Amino acid sequence: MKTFKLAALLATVAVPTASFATDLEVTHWWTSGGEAAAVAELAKAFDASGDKWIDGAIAGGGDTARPVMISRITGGDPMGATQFNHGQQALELVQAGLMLDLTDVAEANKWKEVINPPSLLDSCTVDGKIYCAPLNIHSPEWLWLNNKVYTDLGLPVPANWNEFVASAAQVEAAGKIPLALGRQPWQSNLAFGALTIGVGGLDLWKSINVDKNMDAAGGADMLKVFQAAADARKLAAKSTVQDWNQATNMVITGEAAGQIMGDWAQGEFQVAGKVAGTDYTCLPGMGLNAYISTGGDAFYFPVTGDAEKEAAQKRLAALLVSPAVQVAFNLKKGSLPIRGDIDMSTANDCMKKGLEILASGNIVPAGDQVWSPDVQTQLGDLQGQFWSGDMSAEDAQAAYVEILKSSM
Amino acid sequence: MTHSIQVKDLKLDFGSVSVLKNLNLDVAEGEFIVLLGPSGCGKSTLLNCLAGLLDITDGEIWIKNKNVTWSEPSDRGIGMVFQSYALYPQMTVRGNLSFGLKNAKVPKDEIDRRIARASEILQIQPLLDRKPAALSGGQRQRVAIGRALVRDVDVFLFDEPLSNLDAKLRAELRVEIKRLHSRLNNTMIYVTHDQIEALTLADRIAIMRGGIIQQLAAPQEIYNRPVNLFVAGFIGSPAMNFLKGATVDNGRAIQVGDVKLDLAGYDGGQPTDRPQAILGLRPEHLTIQDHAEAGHTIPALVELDEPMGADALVWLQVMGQQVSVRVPFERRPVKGAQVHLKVDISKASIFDATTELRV
Amino acid sequence: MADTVTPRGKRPQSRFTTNNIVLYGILGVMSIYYLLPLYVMVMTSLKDMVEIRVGNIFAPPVEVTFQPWIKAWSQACTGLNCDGLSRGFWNSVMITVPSVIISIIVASVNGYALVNWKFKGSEVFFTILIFGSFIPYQIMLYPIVIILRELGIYGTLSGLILVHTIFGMPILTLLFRNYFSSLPEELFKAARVDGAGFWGIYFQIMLPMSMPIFVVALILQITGIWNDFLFGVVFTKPEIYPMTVQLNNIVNSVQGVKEYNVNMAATMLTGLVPLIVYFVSGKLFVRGIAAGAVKG
Amino acid sequence: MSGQTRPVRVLRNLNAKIAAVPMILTTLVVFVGGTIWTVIYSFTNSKLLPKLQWVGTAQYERLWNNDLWNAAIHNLLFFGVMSMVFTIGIGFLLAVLMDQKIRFEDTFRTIMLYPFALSFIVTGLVWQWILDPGMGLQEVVRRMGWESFSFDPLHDPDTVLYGLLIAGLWQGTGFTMCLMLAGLRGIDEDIWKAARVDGIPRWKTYIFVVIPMMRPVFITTLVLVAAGIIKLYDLVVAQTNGNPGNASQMPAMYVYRYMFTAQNLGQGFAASTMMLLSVLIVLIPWAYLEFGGKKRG
Repeated sequence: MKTFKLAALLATVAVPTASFATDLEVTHWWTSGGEAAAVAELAKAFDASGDKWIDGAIAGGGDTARPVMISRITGGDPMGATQFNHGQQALELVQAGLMLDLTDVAEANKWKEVINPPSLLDSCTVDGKIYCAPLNIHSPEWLWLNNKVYTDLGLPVPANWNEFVASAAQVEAAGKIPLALGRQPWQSNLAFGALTIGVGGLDLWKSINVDKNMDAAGGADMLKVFQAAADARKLAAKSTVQDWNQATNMVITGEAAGQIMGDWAQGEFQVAGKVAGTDYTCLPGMGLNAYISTGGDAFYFPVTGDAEKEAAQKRLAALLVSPAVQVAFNLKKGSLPIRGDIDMSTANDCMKKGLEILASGNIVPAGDQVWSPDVQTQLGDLQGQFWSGDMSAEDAQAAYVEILKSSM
Repeated sequence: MTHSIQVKDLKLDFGSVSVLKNLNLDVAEGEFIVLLGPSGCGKSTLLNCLAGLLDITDGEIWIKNKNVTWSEPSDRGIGMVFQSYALYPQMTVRGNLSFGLKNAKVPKDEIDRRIARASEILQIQPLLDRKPAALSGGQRQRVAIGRALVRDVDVFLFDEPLSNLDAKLRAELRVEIKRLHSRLNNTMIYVTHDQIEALTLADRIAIMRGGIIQQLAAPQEIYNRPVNLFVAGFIGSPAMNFLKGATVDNGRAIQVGDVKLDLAGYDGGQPTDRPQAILGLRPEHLTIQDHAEAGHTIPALVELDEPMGADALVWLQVMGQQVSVRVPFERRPVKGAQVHLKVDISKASIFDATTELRV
Repeated sequence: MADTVTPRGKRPQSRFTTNNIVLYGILGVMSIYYLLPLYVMVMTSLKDMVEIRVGNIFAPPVEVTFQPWIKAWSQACTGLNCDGLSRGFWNSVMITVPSVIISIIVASVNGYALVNWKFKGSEVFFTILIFGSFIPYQIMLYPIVIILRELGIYGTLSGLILVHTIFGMPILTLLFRNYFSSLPEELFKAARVDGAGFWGIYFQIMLPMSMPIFVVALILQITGIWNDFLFGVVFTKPEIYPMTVQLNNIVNSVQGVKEYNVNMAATMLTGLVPLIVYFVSGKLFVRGIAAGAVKG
Repeated sequence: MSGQTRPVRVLRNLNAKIAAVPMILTTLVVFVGGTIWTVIYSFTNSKLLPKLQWVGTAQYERLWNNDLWNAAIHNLLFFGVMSMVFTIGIGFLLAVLMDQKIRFEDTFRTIMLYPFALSFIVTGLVWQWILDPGMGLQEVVRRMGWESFSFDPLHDPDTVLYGLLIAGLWQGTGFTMCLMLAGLRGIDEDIWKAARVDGIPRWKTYIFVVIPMMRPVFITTLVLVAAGIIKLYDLVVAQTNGNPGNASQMPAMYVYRYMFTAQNLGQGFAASTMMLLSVLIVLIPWAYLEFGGKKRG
């Protein structure tokens, strides 16, 4: 153990060490324009340190990529490093001893002190040991608006969800789709989550999702949220695209007025050359409650049994959390950094809003952190059905409570 | 005489169905045995067992005094000829003839010698480099026989070899097979459902039914003294006439309807009295005459006749039963005539109606 | 075998009978249905994005561009790799060739053994095999991962070949079994009397007679394995990912707007090998099926 | 080998048995073994990794109470029946047309068969696109002047399965046509002569004489088509991804989704087991008819 610690220490202290050159295959599902640009920053930094980043991108989102990753790890042919979302997705792999213990790297680089919010590191911790390197924070509760759509109609750009709904009829009358929505279940679930915080408020959200208060889930306040969602689905009725970034693109091109999507949508606006504040507007917490939840991505490092690889894995883990990489990556990705001690002054308007909220501490854990993938999937299925069908708010709420109860 | 083939207590079951039942067969060297029977009687199955193409359930098979029950087909010293010729379509005639020899690692010059001899015997020399598709049916079957011939074996197995040929070719090849047998003088087992082939070729015929050999005997014996009703009815064309009756007078006579026929001279000893007997009469052993002879004739009514070239088959009504008689064409009686049939009792067969056995 | 595929039925007397108009009318309409997607694919792949956005999908390109094809082949990105489909082409060849050959050999021997060398329980195995053809592949992923891991060939080319052989086995064995049982049994018997053994009969008698069915099997397997995405992505690693994985990456990794022209070009490039196989050997395919594949 | 002693049963035709080893291993280890493994773990609460923590039939109870699963089963049944009827119906009809001594038979056949060379993913994508209301068929017809024309099957829960059907038939009917054509050409010419002598109309001959004679072809086709339907996954994922709502969800998608996305292997395995069970229910009578009744004699 001692020698490993030493090696890790050496690796993190003396960064460009060509003598250590090792190939590491890294799998992830970041393939959209903004995502790919951000990954390139990681690869660049890793290659610059003398090792080699072998890119194993699998397109089609986490649902396509995760089976491949899990199969390869359990099949005994693991990659060097792999992306998972913060939370419980990789928990069992860690428990089965398939993931590399990064505690020494974390201690050497003082992760406990620099990583903010600390809950991110908690998601990586199993039995007091640290198994993943958090990379970024994504908050899903944002409303994205195309300014031009509103100025063309002579309307003020809405400042929150309520104003957005109020102006929707005029937008629709102009032949535009008020709300863009991709038809994958997780996107409906995300929109619903955003409405819960925006319309229902943070306390309601916390009591259901953190305190698991089922009375609140079945209560009248929550019904209002479902009714708001039922109204929202009418606004999105004409949006038939599948992928989130196709929906984002509808907003960018002015085909649609707005979209509820995570902060990663910003990367798409950026790639399209749009300027925050002028071309588009972003409203964290739907403009109603300036809270964000701290989902995001982390990298896990499967056990390979190869000392040389292991050393390289630890070098990569340290690198991902390092300040320079954090800045470069998150600026491209549009996500928030996982440490508060770095200079993000080049960030654009939207990202700055996020950074402010983050600094103010108005944060809640992400769905992936409080619910198992099983529950998340079922909620996604429910919302997918709700948003594209004519299920009543009452029925949907009943099913919602049922799913949450079944997990407890 | 040495045994060429011995089958001892052969049994073969397919699942719960018993196909061959405790079958015994002794074949002398050089003998020509025909297995004859209706389809499904087990004759081809028996041949396949002899060839080793079917695993038997119980019993033993000996060929040339060697127990070959579990030997590979190629190690049994047999050659086989199939109904569909079974020539390998992608090989030339020469390739077909030499395939088995090459498998047996026979030297090249020996192969050439044997092919030359076989093709000379069967007169297929001009065909040696052709593919089977370019041959006529008769030629194909010659090649198929040649394939057995080159193996230089003691036993030939024929599985309905002539069934796919037209009548004329069939007759030609039948003679050729007979000639082949007399020239080579090896043992031949020949399966057919055609009794003409059986009668013309066989030294002995084995008539089979239901997996059992009913009678194994020389053709004339089978023709004249069929062991039971089935054999009697199966052999002979046109088929034997059967008249229901009863043996009376301590077996000295047979009562058919209100006519009593004298049994003196019956080939088979004195039958005891049986209330249920069947009189078997071949059409060629009856003569039509216009007067009655007590104890030797039966009255009959002419119904119709079938001309058959030199002969004609006359169908008559005898006490409510159908009887056919073969007569020279020019001596056939007129339709509707009342005649008398003279019975040659020395060539008749009498069967017990319950056991169906000849008495 | 050729004589089994001549058309039957009455030859229409003249060219313009009502029957004929109806006959060719239906065939013509159906042909449009079958050709429409191909037409759309080709036309779209030759347009630039501007034209796609304004025009309709059935209109031919105003200005023909081969840029989408070039991009699909050698420039499209997945993550950091921007070398298009070209990367996967040779991988697909390397996966397809041995997988096709091995799966066909195994299945043809199976079919032959099932018809001519029945042993106790052989029909039971065959029934289970047919049952296997109904099992959705997704269900078997986990057990297969475990099997490959235990064999130590997870993530290797041999592992993938094994998987293709296993999942190709049911349908191929069915085809070969049906074909071999349509061959005269007496040929097999004659060869046994001639002293040929299991392999001797297979190679010298059966194989030379089985070209039609081998063509069918070849076509089915080339198509199936070349088009496979699931096994390719789950059971191998990036160095040997087949072309379909790149296709999925190109089609599914959206950089802003969907580049339909590149997607269509990529789709056709990926489908080119099986398409060529069909265009070239379609006639043999029907002939092979006619020659016994469908006789029960 | 000596001919006198009965060889040990197992060693008889040893080569044939050795040659069958791959098949035996595949059936026993992969199909039987994998199935049993799946069934066993369907009674556990395995999440991401298989673990033997028994939960009895809880996974099944949850499964049958799940709207998505029930919708998927319903969709599969509907799509399966439609697909089977139309694939075989159209395949047969086309084969009959192709069998009328037509000109350009090769061309027509190639046109009908080529979609079979393309993967379901490609098929799904292309048809998704053609059926897209914004730029596909509907838009083109509208631009030609028929403003009120509406054809948008993929975004209406009531019609989405027909949208899938259009794509599925496009891909599969050519192959079925080939099977049927092969079957038609295997029918004795004398049958046609006999039917004509008897004065039976052609369509009657097809229905009452030819189709019964083609029973083996229909069975083979049915097996192939049914196997494809139950496995249906790629096409739906590419074309509709189960949308709108659950209107085009399929059981195989549910299985995959719960095994990997939801990381609830137990639930996925329970769904797999139900699928396998339904396959068995269909296959066992067929296998019994096919192999149980007849014996070689």
